[in-house]
Amino acid sequence: MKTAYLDAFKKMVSIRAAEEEIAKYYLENKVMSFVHFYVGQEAVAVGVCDALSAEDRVMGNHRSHGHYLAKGGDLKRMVCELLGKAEGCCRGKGGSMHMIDKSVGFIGSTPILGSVVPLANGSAFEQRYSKRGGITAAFFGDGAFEEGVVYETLNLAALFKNPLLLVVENNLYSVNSKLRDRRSAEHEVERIVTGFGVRYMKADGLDYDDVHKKASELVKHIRSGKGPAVLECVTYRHMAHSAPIFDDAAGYREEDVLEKRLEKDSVKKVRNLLLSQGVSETELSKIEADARAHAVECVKYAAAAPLPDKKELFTDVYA
Amino acid sequence: MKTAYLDAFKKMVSIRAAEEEIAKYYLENKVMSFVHFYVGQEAVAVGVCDALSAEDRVMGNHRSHGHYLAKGGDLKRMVCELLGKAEGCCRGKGGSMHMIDKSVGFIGSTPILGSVVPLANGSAFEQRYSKRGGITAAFFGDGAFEEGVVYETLNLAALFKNPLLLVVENNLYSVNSKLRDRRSAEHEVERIVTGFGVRYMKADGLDYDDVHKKASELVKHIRSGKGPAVLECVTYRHMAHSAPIFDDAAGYREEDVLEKRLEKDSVKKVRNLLLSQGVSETELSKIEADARAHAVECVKYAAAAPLPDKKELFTDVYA
Amino acid sequence: MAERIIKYTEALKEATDQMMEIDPKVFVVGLGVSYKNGADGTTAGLKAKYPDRILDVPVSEAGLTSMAVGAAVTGLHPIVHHGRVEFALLASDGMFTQAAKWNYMFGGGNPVPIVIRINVGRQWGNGPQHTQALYSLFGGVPGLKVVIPSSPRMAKGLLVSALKENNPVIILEPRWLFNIKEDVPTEIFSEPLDKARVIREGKDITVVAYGDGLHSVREALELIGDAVSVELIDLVSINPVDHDTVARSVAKTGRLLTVDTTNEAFDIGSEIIAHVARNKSLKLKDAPIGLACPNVPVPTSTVLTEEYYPTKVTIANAILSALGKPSIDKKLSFEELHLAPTTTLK
Amino acid sequence: MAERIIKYTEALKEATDQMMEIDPKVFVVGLGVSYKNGADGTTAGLKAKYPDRILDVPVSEAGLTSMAVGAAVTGLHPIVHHGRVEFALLASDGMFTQAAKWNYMFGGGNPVPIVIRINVGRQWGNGPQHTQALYSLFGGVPGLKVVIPSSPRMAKGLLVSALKENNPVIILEPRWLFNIKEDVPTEIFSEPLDKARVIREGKDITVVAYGDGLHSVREALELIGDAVSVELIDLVSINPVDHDTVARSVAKTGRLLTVDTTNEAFDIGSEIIAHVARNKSLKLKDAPIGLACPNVPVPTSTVLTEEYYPTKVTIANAILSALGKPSIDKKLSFEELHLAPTTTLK
Ligand SMILES: Cc1ncc(C[n+]2csc(CCOP(=O)(O)OP(=O)(O)O)c2C)c(N)n1
Ligand SMILES: Cc1ncc(C[n+]2csc(CCOP(=O)(O)OP(=O)(O)O)c2C)c(N)n1
Ligand SMILES: [Mg+2]
Ligand SMILES: [Mg+2]
Repeated sequence: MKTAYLDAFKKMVSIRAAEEEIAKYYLENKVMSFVHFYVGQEAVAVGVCDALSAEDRVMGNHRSHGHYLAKGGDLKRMVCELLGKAEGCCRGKGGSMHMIDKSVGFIGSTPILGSVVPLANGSAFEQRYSKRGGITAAFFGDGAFEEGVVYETLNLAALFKNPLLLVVENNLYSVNSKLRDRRSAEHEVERIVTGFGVRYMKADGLDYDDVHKKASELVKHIRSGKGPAVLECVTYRHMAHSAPIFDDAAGYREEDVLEKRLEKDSVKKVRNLLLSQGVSETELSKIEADARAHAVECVKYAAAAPLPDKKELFTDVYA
Repeated sequence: MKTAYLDAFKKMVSIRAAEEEIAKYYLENKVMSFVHFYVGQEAVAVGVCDALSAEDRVMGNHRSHGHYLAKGGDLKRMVCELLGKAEGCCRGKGGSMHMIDKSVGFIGSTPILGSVVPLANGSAFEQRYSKRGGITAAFFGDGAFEEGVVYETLNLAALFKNPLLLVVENNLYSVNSKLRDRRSAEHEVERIVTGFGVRYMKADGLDYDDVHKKASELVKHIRSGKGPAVLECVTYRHMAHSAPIFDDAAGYREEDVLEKRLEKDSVKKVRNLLLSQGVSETELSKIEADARAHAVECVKYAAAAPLPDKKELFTDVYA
Repeated sequence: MAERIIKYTEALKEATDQMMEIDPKVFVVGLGVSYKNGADGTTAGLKAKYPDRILDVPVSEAGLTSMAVGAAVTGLHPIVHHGRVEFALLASDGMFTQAAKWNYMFGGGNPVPIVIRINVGRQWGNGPQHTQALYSLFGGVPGLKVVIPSSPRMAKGLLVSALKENNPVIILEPRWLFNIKEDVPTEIFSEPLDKARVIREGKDITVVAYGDGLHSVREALELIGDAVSVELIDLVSINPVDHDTVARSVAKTGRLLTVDTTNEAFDIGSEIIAHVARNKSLKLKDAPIGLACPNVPVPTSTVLTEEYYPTKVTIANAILSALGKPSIDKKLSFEELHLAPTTTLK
Repeated sequence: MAERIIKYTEALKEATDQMMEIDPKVFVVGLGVSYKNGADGTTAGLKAKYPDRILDVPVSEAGLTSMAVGAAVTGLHPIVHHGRVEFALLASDGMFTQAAKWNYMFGGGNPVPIVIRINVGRQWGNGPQHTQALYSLFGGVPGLKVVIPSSPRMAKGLLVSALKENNPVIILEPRWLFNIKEDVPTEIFSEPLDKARVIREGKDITVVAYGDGLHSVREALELIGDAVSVELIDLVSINPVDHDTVARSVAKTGRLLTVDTTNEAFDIGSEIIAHVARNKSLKLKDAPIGLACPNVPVPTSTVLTEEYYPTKVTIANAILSALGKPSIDKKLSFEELHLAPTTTLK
């Protein structure tokens, strides 16, 4: 068990370090590409991806650095993509909102809210149709969950019994809009989801263990051919919606104020767990330092990496 | 009470007679306009509209002859519209799928499935925003209920507490596609609807009384400012999806085979009720004969009515 | 070889069937495609033959189209069917923002082999919300290939090509042509997706048309007979547009007429004419001419649609007048104006 | 009167505020419109002033847009805000199939007074799925009025007109112009929705542009100085297109350049050039010229977008070369290429 948590800790810490280094780079340089940081939500990506196998597929949304890395995506290629470099995972054409590393089963992220849900359902359709086994997991937010196509997909996925895991990262906001300004007081996600014949569980998205256990249970359900499932993870986004800064001064946050975020921080939680299990502070610090060093190196690498050739503007419109 | 049923009977019979006469005309003439008959579903339109007041508004879908007439729409103008005549309720521009008679609060029907739901929500929004009182009811089918915009609207209407009554006419089919080919076995409309914080009731759509009572209860709920509601009415469509014929030979029907439809026919049910309440056969026959005569007259009128001027092709693109 | 005359819809069905036989990755999703006479006959009988690959679906255009896009991205080759452009518009995201951009936005190596079949345009009684074409939208989004089959043979050949193509192909099928018949090869054959076809050579004027409008031009040419030597081009593809074929013809004839069956604003004719006009090496004898529908929605009453679409008479007279010939005076019957043709092409 | 210099976004906010003051039927719905700096500042501060009329909404573009259409049909005058064309596409049904056709399909007497504001196009880092314009779609659907404000003054005047109009008006707002400043009258004033404006008279060549491209033309004219006498037309409306104003100008200058900031296939330039070409009474001295973006999606990396949009240099050189003048050799800075201009217009 301990090693499992150690592994999760490593992953979470390296996602955190990567984004912190990227944010630093953004603040110090003129980086011309959107960015939505995942800081705070790491337990969700890692908890879910740890419940998946190599042949399973993952898709994401505009905030997918964490999803990509948790599934094993290459950090250098990610940072290169953010900086518009030729070695970027989309050769610089996509930018931060378009993560992809098919070699590890991360098959794409799309920033049109809700769009990933039916697309992932198509991937799951393929897995069932081709009888290849494996499932597809899609990460998206509480805001995206308000798009009609999500409900169409719940129905379609249940009807076809596609092996689809929908992970709703409920970080309380769509940009700065609160849940209560977007849903009635009587709104109950569980009733809706199960009404479509789709299995539902809710997890503490700040608790790796809870996410991982519930994801594992749902993955088992899906693998057994019983159809799709939704895992709603309530979590906190630490940084601004779309900028390399902390935005507490903006004043929209209620529950998730800075001290609460720090207190309930998912990385800290796993760290404390490991300490309580007897892992030494030295070992943990070493993991942190390694992650940091790797992040620093990747950012440095990407900063120095070559730009794509201008002619690539014209390539790949068609396959 | 007796008079209430008599009135409902009159309305249901006149809708039935109108469509039967129109169907006859279609079969005998080359009528170049789509048509979707409502025959069989009359208890829903009349039961719901009887629960509304004059200032309430109604909208419909592609199958809205019954909705239009139940709200008091003019039959002559309706038949003229089907036949593309200048006196049609859309001056011939809309055809059968575009019913409107604003003088009685029937403010439009639209054949893009699901589209009427957010549009009616806009009308309800206006009623609340302008503090004018009144509610808006929208009729649509079980097929349209699969469009994503319906779920977006459930959420929006609940959030804004708009005075909206959504009437789902579940006639078991979308064209000839069965419910079980479109939804998982575990699908439960009630859970979904209430999950959005929207009140839900289910009625026997072949029973005027049941529809009317439940509609009245929901209308009361809505008028009291408690937000939107859904009334699902399970009913039978007697004729083909979109043709002036009976299509039992097509073989797709299961539960709603001809003899079952005749046995459970909603018009017959009210008739029998009235007979049991002591209304005489003579009186009922008189109502039927009057309705038939009116229908025959309206179809005749429309058949002879003038066509629009060709120049009208170019008018009314803009208001 | 003996002639084998089949309808436009049968040609589509045959292409689907034959390609499904050889390619297990192909499947069909769409409302009612599993019916005995599914999708206007274009999937008739296929459910029985391929029970797990002909899939009726809930009325969820966005969800089902993007599901198919996701399946294409992961290796299948879906055919999606939409009965009207207006229904397909609900799936705009999947078509225009996802499928069209997928390979590009992920830097290549991410093909989207999908075929989206959409019925468009003219049919009696459809009215304002069931008859749009929106060609300029389909033509203007890079990353899509968009064709309009003008005959049964083209319908089969283009659908086969679309199913061999590694990119998203949208096939816009004019309902007006569904009952047109033609001798169509029984075996699998392809028609190129991005080439216009000179289907009749001539020297006086180039006429560019597509789909249902092309059929009306064919009829117009019968009316005209030998009075004018017309070079007729079937545009075939509107994304990309094969401007070279048009330019070569116009270089020869010096005159250009485009025939559209959609509203005149931002129609295909404008795109063609603008390219010819910008081409410094082309010198026209006269200003090019565009025929199109008026810039109003399509009404329902037949008396109002009578003068909506260019007819064989208006087309013939546009050609005759361009060459200074006297015009034809012919009144079309109700059937000619409003009922889809059942011609057998030669 | 003293000058009052405000930004494009402030001009939009001011029009909204002033019209909301006098017309209780006006309300605003859109994602984040209630924020302190809502909708890029175009609704900043309005929530506090009109708490029940500035409405943040769930992420449900189709549902909220059609809700607004329904409210318009029943007598209100909504302003809907969409942050990107791609988000607005999810509301295609409400815009193109419902609002655009409502009055027509019900035979008149059914106006749809709604304003739909959509941010379009160019901005660094947006990438392939956040930067389309789809002008030909908006221009090609009868029943809509569609304008593209090219400056703060036009932004205010057109939004005021849109809110006095009894028809659906779509305002396509190029993000690229958001920080442009201009002297804008403080009082309520209208700019006509369907008229192109000759914003500079000239005799050698007519340049037709709109929105962000118009701004680049202004910059190009500064580069050119007096070398060429350019007549510059701000197209303003793409639905309908004011072809008469263009024709009058071209009749005078005999030369035409169109500048588009969207993919070249089915662009606005094609529609303009085709009308000029079809116009028998116009004789051009040279073939018309069209500048536009290449027919590929918009990539993210700045090195790839560098040559995507026509710049002041490419535009200046197109004009100079049309008149046989030597071209300018100027390299643009990173800022000029990628950062939205903050110019104050005179
Ligand atoms: C269809 C669509 N509408 C609007 C947007 C603009 N937008 C980008 S991110 C965002 C908030 C999304 O919230 P959520 O789905 O909860 O994800 P989070 O950002 O909280 O991770 C919005 C509104 C978009 N990208 N797509
Ligand atoms: C968006 C859209 N997709 C498809 C259609 C084609 N269509 C017309 S009626 C119909 C069946 C609708 O079923 P339902 O909503 O249950 O109404 P019913 O016909 O049973 O009354 C379909 C699929 C349409 N009109 N709109
Ligand atoms: Mg969120
Ligand atoms: Mg039904």
